[in-house]
Amino acid sequence: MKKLINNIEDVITEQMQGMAAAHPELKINLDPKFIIRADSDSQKKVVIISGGGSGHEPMHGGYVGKGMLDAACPGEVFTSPTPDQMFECAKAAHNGHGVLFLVKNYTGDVMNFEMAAEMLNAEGIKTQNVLIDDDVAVKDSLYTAGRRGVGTTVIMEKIVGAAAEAGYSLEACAKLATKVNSYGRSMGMALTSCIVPAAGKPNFDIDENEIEIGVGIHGEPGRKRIPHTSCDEITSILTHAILDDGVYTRQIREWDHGTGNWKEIEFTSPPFKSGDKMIVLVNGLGSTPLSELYGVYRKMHEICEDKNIVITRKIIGSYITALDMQGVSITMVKTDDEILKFWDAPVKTPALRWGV
Amino acid sequence: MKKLINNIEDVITEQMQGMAAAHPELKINLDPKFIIRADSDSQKKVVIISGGGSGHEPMHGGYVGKGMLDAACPGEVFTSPTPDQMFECAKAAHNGHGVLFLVKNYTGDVMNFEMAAEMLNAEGIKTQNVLIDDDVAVKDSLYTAGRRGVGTTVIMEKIVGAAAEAGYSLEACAKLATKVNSYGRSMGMALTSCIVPAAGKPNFDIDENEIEIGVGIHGEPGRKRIPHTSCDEITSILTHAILDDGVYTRQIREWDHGTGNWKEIEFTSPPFKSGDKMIVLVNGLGSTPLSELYGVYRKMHEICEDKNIVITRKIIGSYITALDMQGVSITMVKTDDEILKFWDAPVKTPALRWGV
Amino acid sequence: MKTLQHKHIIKWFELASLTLRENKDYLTKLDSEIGDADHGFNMERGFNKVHNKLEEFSLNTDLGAIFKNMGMTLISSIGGASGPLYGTFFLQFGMAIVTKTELSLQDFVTAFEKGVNGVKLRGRASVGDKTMIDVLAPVADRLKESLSENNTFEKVFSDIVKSAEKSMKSTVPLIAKKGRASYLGARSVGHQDAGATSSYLILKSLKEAIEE
Amino acid sequence: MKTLQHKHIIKWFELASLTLRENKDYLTKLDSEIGDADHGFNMERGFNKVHNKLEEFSLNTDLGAIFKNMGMTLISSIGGASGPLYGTFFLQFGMAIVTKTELSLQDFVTAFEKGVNGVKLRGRASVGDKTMIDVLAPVADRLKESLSENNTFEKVFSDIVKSAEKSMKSTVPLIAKKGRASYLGARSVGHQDAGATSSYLILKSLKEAIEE
Ligand SMILES: Nc1ncnc2c1ncn2[C@@H]1O[C@H](COP(=O)(O)OP(=O)(O)O)[C@@H](O)[C@H]1O
Ligand SMILES: Nc1ncnc2c1ncn2[C@@H]1O[C@H](COP(=O)(O)OP(=O)(O)O)[C@@H](O)[C@H]1O
Ligand SMILES: [Mg+2]
Ligand SMILES: [Mg+2]
Ligand SMILES: [Mg+2]
Ligand SMILES: [Mg+2]
Repeated sequence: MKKLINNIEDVITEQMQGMAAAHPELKINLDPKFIIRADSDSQKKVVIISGGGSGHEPMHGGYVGKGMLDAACPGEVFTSPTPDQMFECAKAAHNGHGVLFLVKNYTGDVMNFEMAAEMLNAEGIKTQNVLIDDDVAVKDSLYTAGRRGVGTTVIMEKIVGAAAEAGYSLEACAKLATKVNSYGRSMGMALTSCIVPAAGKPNFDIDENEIEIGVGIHGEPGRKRIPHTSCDEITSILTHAILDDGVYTRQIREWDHGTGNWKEIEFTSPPFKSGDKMIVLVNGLGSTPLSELYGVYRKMHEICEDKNIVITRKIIGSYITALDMQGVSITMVKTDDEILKFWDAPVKTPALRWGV
Repeated sequence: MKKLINNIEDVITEQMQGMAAAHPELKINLDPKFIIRADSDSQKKVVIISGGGSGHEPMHGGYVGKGMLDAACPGEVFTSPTPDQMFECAKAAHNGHGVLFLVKNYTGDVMNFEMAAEMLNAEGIKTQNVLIDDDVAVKDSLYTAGRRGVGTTVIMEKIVGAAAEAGYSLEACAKLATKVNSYGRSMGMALTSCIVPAAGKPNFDIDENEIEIGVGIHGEPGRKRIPHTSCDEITSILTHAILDDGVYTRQIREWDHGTGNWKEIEFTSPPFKSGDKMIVLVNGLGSTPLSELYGVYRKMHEICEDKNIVITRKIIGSYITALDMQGVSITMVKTDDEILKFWDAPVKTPALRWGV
Repeated sequence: MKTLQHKHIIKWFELASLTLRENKDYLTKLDSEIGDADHGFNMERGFNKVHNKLEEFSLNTDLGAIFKNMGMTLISSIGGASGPLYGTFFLQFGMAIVTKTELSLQDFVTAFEKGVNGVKLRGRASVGDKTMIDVLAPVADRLKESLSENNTFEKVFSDIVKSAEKSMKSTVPLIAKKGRASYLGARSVGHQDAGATSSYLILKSLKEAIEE
Repeated sequence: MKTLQHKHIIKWFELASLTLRENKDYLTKLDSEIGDADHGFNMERGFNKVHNKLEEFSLNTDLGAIFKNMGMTLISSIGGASGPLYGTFFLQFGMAIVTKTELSLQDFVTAFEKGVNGVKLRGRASVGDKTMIDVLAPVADRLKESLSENNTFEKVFSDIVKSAEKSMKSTVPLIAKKGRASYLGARSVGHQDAGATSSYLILKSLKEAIEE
């Protein structure tokens, strides 16, 4: 393993110190670990917090700032942060208008954020969790932990962050986030695995002439392994998996502020259809050159034109990675006026910046 | 070799088609290849054009847009573009106020851009070339092709692009570019080599426990190979190489519009000194996770504080890569009021965007 | 041995910390095959924190408080799936034995069951889903049975370790339905679940703690 | 053979294209050791374009025009360092023989010298800098000497190929002072220069072109 690091135990701490030195507009707390807007004390708005394992750069610290996240809780590499971390972070950011946790649907993240929400609600800090479960590589939710949260996360953070900035209430933010989730679909593939510093070697072995289709963002093997093929073919597999995905229904848990407990609700994502207007993310998983992402965009754009899917906005780059994995994921989020307005709103974070 | 590509011969063309599909604000010409602002016809300003081998992403196409480049000429991967390409590109962009070519100091780039400048000046299109030669890994200019052009390129493109947008003349733009070059220094290192699609294998072999110090951006071996060491040590080597670099003097060729020929002039970069205010670029060479760049930033910041070097602006990310090379380079450009003003000016390109 | 004493609990936590540290690479390897290759690191991180608290635990006679502190320590240091699950287990275990200074077999069985129920509520896994529940739930059942058998702790713990080992191995042919491994569908077959393995190791430490 | 004729030139360009294609990997490998691993691709790309023009060249009797066209073709298709250099060589060569339809040895020598001077002006390299000039400049000298020796083209070309081969090999122990290899300083020692090698291959094709 070759990495630009010192001691493995200090990696996250030192990288956060680097962030602190580079971004005086952020405040970095090291124990417990969280990253928060330096101007958070003066805010009067719903607080939007995300978090998850480290290694999905620039998530989430890179998305903290005006118009996006108020704070982020980084866990160890690929490991969910802990409830006490989220609790302290939310308490530091909270300014009386409630807390919305944006949670990627992984068993660990879900459970830790649920515990944090329980703790905060018990303290009288109104907290709601919204899940992102957009990865169509996971087919059913009955025999699995449900679809993983991947690329839609970035888009949701931008949109809901802007809505909170615009004065949306906690309920309205949660409703918008839930809508974005039901409108979002992603699919990824990997050419190589990645190396977690603590492990020191790739998570899985893969031949020079094989690729993994349907991977998430943790260097885990995907749905299936196929012979390496052309950019067009790969793009076609990913794009069709997204566009042809049917209705997706699952049970999710939502905090009921009335009863003070979780309630299970059924939740459905309608399939995409001709004429839909999309925000598209063509995402590099870490080591894929930007030029190759443009190669992917070319073919995806062609397929979308064929199917009368309209790409209204797009970002192309490494926005949610799996450390140094080589691969790509495509995310599409259906838009409407509300979503588009908040997507276009100004944002100023280390990793996403426009309009200011 | 595992890449997201179709046929090797079509790689650059198809990736440019992807850019065209993604960025309607750019116009993409395929024969010869160049990328130009779609609104270039309505401009009334000096035209700033850069170009070079492909693979140094997001250079240069990603930097075409308001407040930065008017056009870019991509060559084959790691190979300078050709004079006819630059000639057609400049003619398409030119609007009567002259053309400034920003040229990285590599034998191929220099000769091809010199030929293009000769052709354009012969046609009555006033053209000037400014070199970037900022890589302190190359010690002397007497027994080498001179210092390579690396990270300062990005910073120069931003600053001179803003100056042209503000109405600077060709002479004033060239003077400013020359100043930025004399104020800029870079140094890079690699953990791995990179794979050029046409070659299909790494440019050099390097052991699991070795690193290359003083590499450029072409996957070529560097000044020396040393045992792999800590992030702090590596950062320290790079930072000190930049800060301790002495006066650098070399001969450069400048087009003399009077005589209609090249003239050789001596050109000097003063060393950095305590109190200097810097724009800093901590640059990933392709496959280095952003988090590791923050680890590098942390140590570099510490050294700068010790030496009373003031970091006034910074960008951290992959801004000038060597395809999928793992490694990092540090660039520092000394600032003054003029430079800082144009750095902060609005920019809107696919890869760099603020203030709009 | 008729009751489980303070020193046994301290020994248990100590031995569990050591075993998990020793098996860090093994657990991580299991997790790398069908998960994300961190279970060993996660368990080591959490139980190192527990190990650092052993002195503090020694001075506290309230076993309920110790177990709750142990649970909170795991929750706040592990993260991932195993953090809240093992954390909940020990937290709920502690809630069942507040202020007790020693545990009868009945106490132990009740607390263990409460712990397992906490894990089930939090993670919503059932036996056969290829998780730690595949080890913990049968052990809870076995413990309940043992109450009528009037056996010693030695015999009971020796029994449950055997049961745990069998359950752990029984996860190999299963298709995972919870946790990360579930994403692999049929590709998860043929691999032993990491969390089931760490559960087995923790129970083995319990047995060893009363042997010494 | 007293004059170099149109068909010889066409044959030369044809053989050069084939040889450079065959040696693509070899040239790239040499360039990978102390350069950026593209010289073979660059030469192949340029000479493929030349190859595509052979029919057009066949119909044109003006050798000067053919050489200039050839030079422009290389300039506009190679890029890198070798594009302008080889392009300039053939362009300048053509300038020296405008409207000629066949070349005497004197014509050839003058044109060759003009070509080499163009390369020197453009690249500012001297003999010993470990570049194509190490092959081209001594060949230009050898050609000038041959004028007084009253030799056949066959003998002259056979001589210069021998000289070129020797010069090419003589680049191995040198420290590069121009081009990318110069960045390596002493680490460039022990490797043969890629451009010197392609120059040798082009000259070898010339010799073969008049043999057939
Ligand atoms: N819903 C669940 N209920 C019970 N145990 C689970 C559940 N999900 C996962 N596990 C257990 O957690 C283990 C993985 O733990 P760990 O690797 O530390 O966390 P993560 O999966 O977040 O990386 C699995 O091997 C499995 O035994
Ligand atoms: N200044 C120069 N003068 C003459 N020849 C040069 C000069 N610089 C480089 N060369 C030749 O060019 C060759 C490299 O060509 P090529 O690999 O195609 O271009 P690049 O170096 O741009 O990748 C070198 O091997 C050397 O022979
Ligand atoms: Mg994990
Ligand atoms: Mg090259
Ligand atoms: Mg795991
Ligand atoms: Mg080369």
